[in-house]
Amino acid sequence: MRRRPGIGRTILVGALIVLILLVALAAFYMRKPAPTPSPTPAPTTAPPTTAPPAPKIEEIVIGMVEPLSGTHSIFGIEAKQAAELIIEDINAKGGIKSLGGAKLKLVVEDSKDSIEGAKLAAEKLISQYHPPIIIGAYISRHTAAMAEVTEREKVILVADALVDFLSEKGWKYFFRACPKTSIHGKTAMDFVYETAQRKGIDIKTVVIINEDSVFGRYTALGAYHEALGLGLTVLDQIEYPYDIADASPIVSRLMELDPDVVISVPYFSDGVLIATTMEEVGYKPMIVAGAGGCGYCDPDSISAAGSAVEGFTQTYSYNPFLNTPYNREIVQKFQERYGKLPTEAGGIIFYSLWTIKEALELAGQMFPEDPLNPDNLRQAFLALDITSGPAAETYPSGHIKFGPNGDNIYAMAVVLQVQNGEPVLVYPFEYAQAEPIFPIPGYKP
Amino acid sequence: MRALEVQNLNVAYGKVQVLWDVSFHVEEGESVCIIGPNGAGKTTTLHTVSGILTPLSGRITFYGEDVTGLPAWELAERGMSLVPEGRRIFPNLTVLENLMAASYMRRCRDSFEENLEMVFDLFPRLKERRDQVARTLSGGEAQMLAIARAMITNPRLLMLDEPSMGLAPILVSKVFRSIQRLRERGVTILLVEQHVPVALRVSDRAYVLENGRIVLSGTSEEVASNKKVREHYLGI
Amino acid sequence: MLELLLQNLVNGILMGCVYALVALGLALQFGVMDIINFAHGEFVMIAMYLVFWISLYLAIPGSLTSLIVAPIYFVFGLVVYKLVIDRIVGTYPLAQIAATIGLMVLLRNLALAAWRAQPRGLQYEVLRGSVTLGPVVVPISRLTAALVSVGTMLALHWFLTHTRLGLALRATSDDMQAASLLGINVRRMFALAFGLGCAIIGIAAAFIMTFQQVNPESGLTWGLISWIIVVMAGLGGVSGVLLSGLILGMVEALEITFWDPRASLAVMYSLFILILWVKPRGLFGRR
Amino acid sequence: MRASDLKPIVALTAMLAALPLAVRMNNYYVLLLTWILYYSTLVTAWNVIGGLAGQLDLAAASYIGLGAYTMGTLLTRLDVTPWVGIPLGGLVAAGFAALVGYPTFRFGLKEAWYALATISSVVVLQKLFLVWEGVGGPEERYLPARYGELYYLRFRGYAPYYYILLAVLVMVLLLNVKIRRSKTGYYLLAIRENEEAAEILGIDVRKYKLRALLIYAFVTGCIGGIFALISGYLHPHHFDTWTSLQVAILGIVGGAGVGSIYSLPATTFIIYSISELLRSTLGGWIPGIHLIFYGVILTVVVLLKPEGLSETYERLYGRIRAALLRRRAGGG
Repeated sequence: MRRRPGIGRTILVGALIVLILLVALAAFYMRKPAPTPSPTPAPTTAPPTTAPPAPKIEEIVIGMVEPLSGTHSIFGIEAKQAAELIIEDINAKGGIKSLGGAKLKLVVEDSKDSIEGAKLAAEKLISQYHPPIIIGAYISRHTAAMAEVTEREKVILVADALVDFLSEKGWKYFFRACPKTSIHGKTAMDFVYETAQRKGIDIKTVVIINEDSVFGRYTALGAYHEALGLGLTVLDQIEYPYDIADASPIVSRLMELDPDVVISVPYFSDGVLIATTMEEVGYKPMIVAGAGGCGYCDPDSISAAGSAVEGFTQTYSYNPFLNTPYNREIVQKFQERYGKLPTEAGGIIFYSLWTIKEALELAGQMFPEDPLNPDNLRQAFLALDITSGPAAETYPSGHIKFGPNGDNIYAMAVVLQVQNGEPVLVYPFEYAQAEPIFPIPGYKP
Repeated sequence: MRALEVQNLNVAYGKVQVLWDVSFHVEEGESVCIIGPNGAGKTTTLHTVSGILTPLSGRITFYGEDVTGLPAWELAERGMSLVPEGRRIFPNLTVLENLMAASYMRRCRDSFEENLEMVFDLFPRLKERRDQVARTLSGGEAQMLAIARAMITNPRLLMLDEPSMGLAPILVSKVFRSIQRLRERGVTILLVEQHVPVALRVSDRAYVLENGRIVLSGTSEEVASNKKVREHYLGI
Repeated sequence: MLELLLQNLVNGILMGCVYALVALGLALQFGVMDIINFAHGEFVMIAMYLVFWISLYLAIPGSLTSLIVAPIYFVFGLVVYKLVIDRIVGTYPLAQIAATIGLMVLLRNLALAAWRAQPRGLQYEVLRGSVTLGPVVVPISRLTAALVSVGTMLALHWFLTHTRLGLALRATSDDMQAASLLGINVRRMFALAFGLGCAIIGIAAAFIMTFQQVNPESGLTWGLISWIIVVMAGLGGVSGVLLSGLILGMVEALEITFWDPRASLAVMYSLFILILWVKPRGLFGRR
Repeated sequence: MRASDLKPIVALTAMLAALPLAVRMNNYYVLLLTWILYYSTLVTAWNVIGGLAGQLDLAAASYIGLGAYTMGTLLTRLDVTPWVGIPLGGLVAAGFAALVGYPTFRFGLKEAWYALATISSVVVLQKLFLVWEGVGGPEERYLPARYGELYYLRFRGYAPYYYILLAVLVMVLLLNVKIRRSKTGYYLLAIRENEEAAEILGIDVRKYKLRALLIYAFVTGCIGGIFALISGYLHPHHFDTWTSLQVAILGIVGGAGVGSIYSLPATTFIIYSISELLRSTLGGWIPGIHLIFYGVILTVVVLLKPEGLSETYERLYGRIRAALLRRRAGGG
């Protein structure tokens, strides 16, 4: 038969291919027991041996992964700018003093706005620069993808993503200074409730509207549970896609439900769309309280929506108007260099990087023989209790202490309100710059 | 004056040559027909003359001007008008819109009203159906519209490709009666037709095209009396 | 519930008119040149940015910029036609699709590089407020956009049926070769159709910007909506496009009223597949 | 199948199998290579529909997402091993492909409608999975972190995935060669050249196009399952239009269906590397430069070299070979 030799050859070649693959796999696993290059010591640092004289560390690489391209690049780029500024500032102020004034070096990688990219970026940072600490990646699912890498390589991950579940995964080397989403939702609800009580106004009903990402949903859930806890009636929770072309169906629905309070978790442009549509159709509830770090009170939103967002509030993880010496200084520097006010994305980086600095400082004191060992570094993070200094001065509650899950126990969000076209701090009341306006202008009972 | 002069035309589709050294001419005011069997290259000849196809070699002169290789729309602007095989009226336009679209060229805009009257006079049927969408016309009406559309452009040479194709015998004679009337008005006509007896009746001279070559030419009477033509095309 | 339905239906009709105008440019190009421009949505997005900047720098309301943007975009259309479309028209269909997809990727990311992902919206606009008609509140900006859409469509319809140039365009769309035999320069008609299609996008963009914002990703949504309308309308002329737009707007409104606002795009595209399935020549198509 | 078809495959396999060792198993490079291999596999599979059948399919992300969700849901809910879940995912993807392909493959329907229907399907599925809380919803669903167990096919490093993908690539390459030599392959090429003529010759256009589509969708669905294993979770963002576009762009630029099948992995390798290089060097100044690059290269190639780059490679290869031979001749 003609075909016989052909089939024989196919089998032969197939077997050959399988063999090659097996050899390659075997080679991979043979290498496995051999010690993988320890991720901790930076190439510039001396090997962390048991040698009694403390190793001289000159430079510590801080890795950063942010979405620098794609839809979320608007946040990533600001985070990168903020990080460059702070690293400069830390170095100018003497670096890590307990490590003999070691300087910090920032290496930024683009997450390409995708999970593959975030993972790739983390691998690249670790294999090329061996940073002991990585900060990033703003988007929660990118952060989660990255955490898989950092946990494996034992690199501390300081997250600037807000979604709750990141701290519920049992990750060992994970820390987050910023308030998580449910705190944002809760803060928005608390603010409305307490303000109403102060003004002696009775509120009963709430409608929560949120964009449909996991971020929007967790924030909304925080507000939802708080509303139930405060004895309010939640009439409905409406989810919508963040890229809606037209907000009028949502506003129509709100008008029909006619709640006292609207808690809104906008993404970005949807917030402006909702506000302008409300103004157009002449509908205003007692208050529209935004939750979740970006939306109604961003400088861009105010300029795009104009009077439509007057009186709207929004929770933030950072307050650019916080009246402390360091915050004033850094906001001014940021404005001078980049020509705009730092918002959420930059602010989180401000205090997260200073927290990292404090942790390194503490590690130098606690473990002078091997401060950059991941487990030692982790101990230092857990032992932190920051109530003063730049980190505290830029953090809403002025207090950072990590719990066992890596979240800040004293996490807090602040509420800004648009008053006369400017965002001002109205909550917590003890820090407030101005009395909240309630109900908002244009409200008709 | 010579309206059209075609010299040594060679045309190919890809690698297949279909016309070999084709030469013929049409005098102003004359009516000439090209006859021949199916697949002889008659339509190809008209397509090449009207600029839809580009020849491999050869020369096409139109009223003394070399127009070889010009695109169809430029030739139309110079007064060449082809009524293509299968009519090709614009199906989604009304009869009147079909005629108006034909007066797009600047040089026939001013005479549009006049020409419109002329074609409605020639084809009163079209006048009745002026607001009807063209795709609802019958075959004969569509052929009349196609000719009328060509007439709107003030042609200095009117080329007709198989006007009798797909028409019932009564309609064929109707169409040829209108061609005859055009001829009487002094329109220069180049006709390609399989229906040889009627074609010879409405033309002054004739060419016979076989297998891509001109095999015979002369006045219509001469061609009609040729023995081979009588046997093959006239069936006598 | 009835009031909400009524309100949403009115919104749907108004948005439907705007959708139809956005799709009209694509429908014109498709009808005349038999080419699907995948970058259509990106054209809309770039036009919206143009409206934003012109309105910002000249300090005029977005609706007025249509007078400037439409001619600019007409020229833009001619340039794109000369550079890209002219080379691919009438070639292998895959090449046509691929080239316009390349254009789409290019424009979207150029916009991202130039303007970042930040949404931009216009603040100053004369068309504000709303009128109340019984239980229904109609925002003036959307009402104007819908009226302008219908007006533009009527104007285009008049142009296509009552001018020689318009007739020549339609003739080209019906039968390219026959048109060229009547002295119509087909390539010039293509360029004209492409330019006109873009000018219509310019008008649409100006009025969309009175109530919408733009970011580099907005193109995808507008593109998909336009494609659905073109498929639905088939080669049904201006009225087919308008009707298809209205149907789409109302389907969206009904979906939002009775199901989940998050699924509206999914429902719209399912409609698209359904039409391809049962009536591939479109609901109003003739050929 | 002939020996001449197999020789390059063996050579390619050996070369690719050695690559991770060449970069000394550095995690970053292995992961980078894994992504390159992932796209190579997708593009080579795409060749069946995009190259041989000449249909511009933009639904790659739909099939990937469906494959990922099928495998992942079975794994997380019912503890079904990926060994079963991956082929099941391929079947689901093929079923969905038939649903979109059947109406649009009728004879004479415009190619553009198919392209539009497929890219729309990605968005539809993304939105539907966002709403469908049962398996989707906006929250990420993580796969069990049972690393190193063959039952779960989860590994901490990337090399195992690299070799799994390599095995898939080899299979897809063989599949391509096999189809091209078969009756189906000849019919597909005939349809691609001239659908009308093929129809007149009595070829059932819809049947063969559908056959190509089903094969392609099945393979892509399987790759989607592997993708979910690598990324470790499920999310509606797996339905990503950019993935679809990227696959089609690489396929067109690589000259799918025209030249040698090896041009596709080669093109993927080159373009992905260049875009990664562009991003890491210029990405700081111009965000998204690597994406602009994709747009430019596609437009330029389609306008100037509509048959893709495969011929260019062949000429280059010929020239290099000639130069080498000359040198050897000169030296010896």
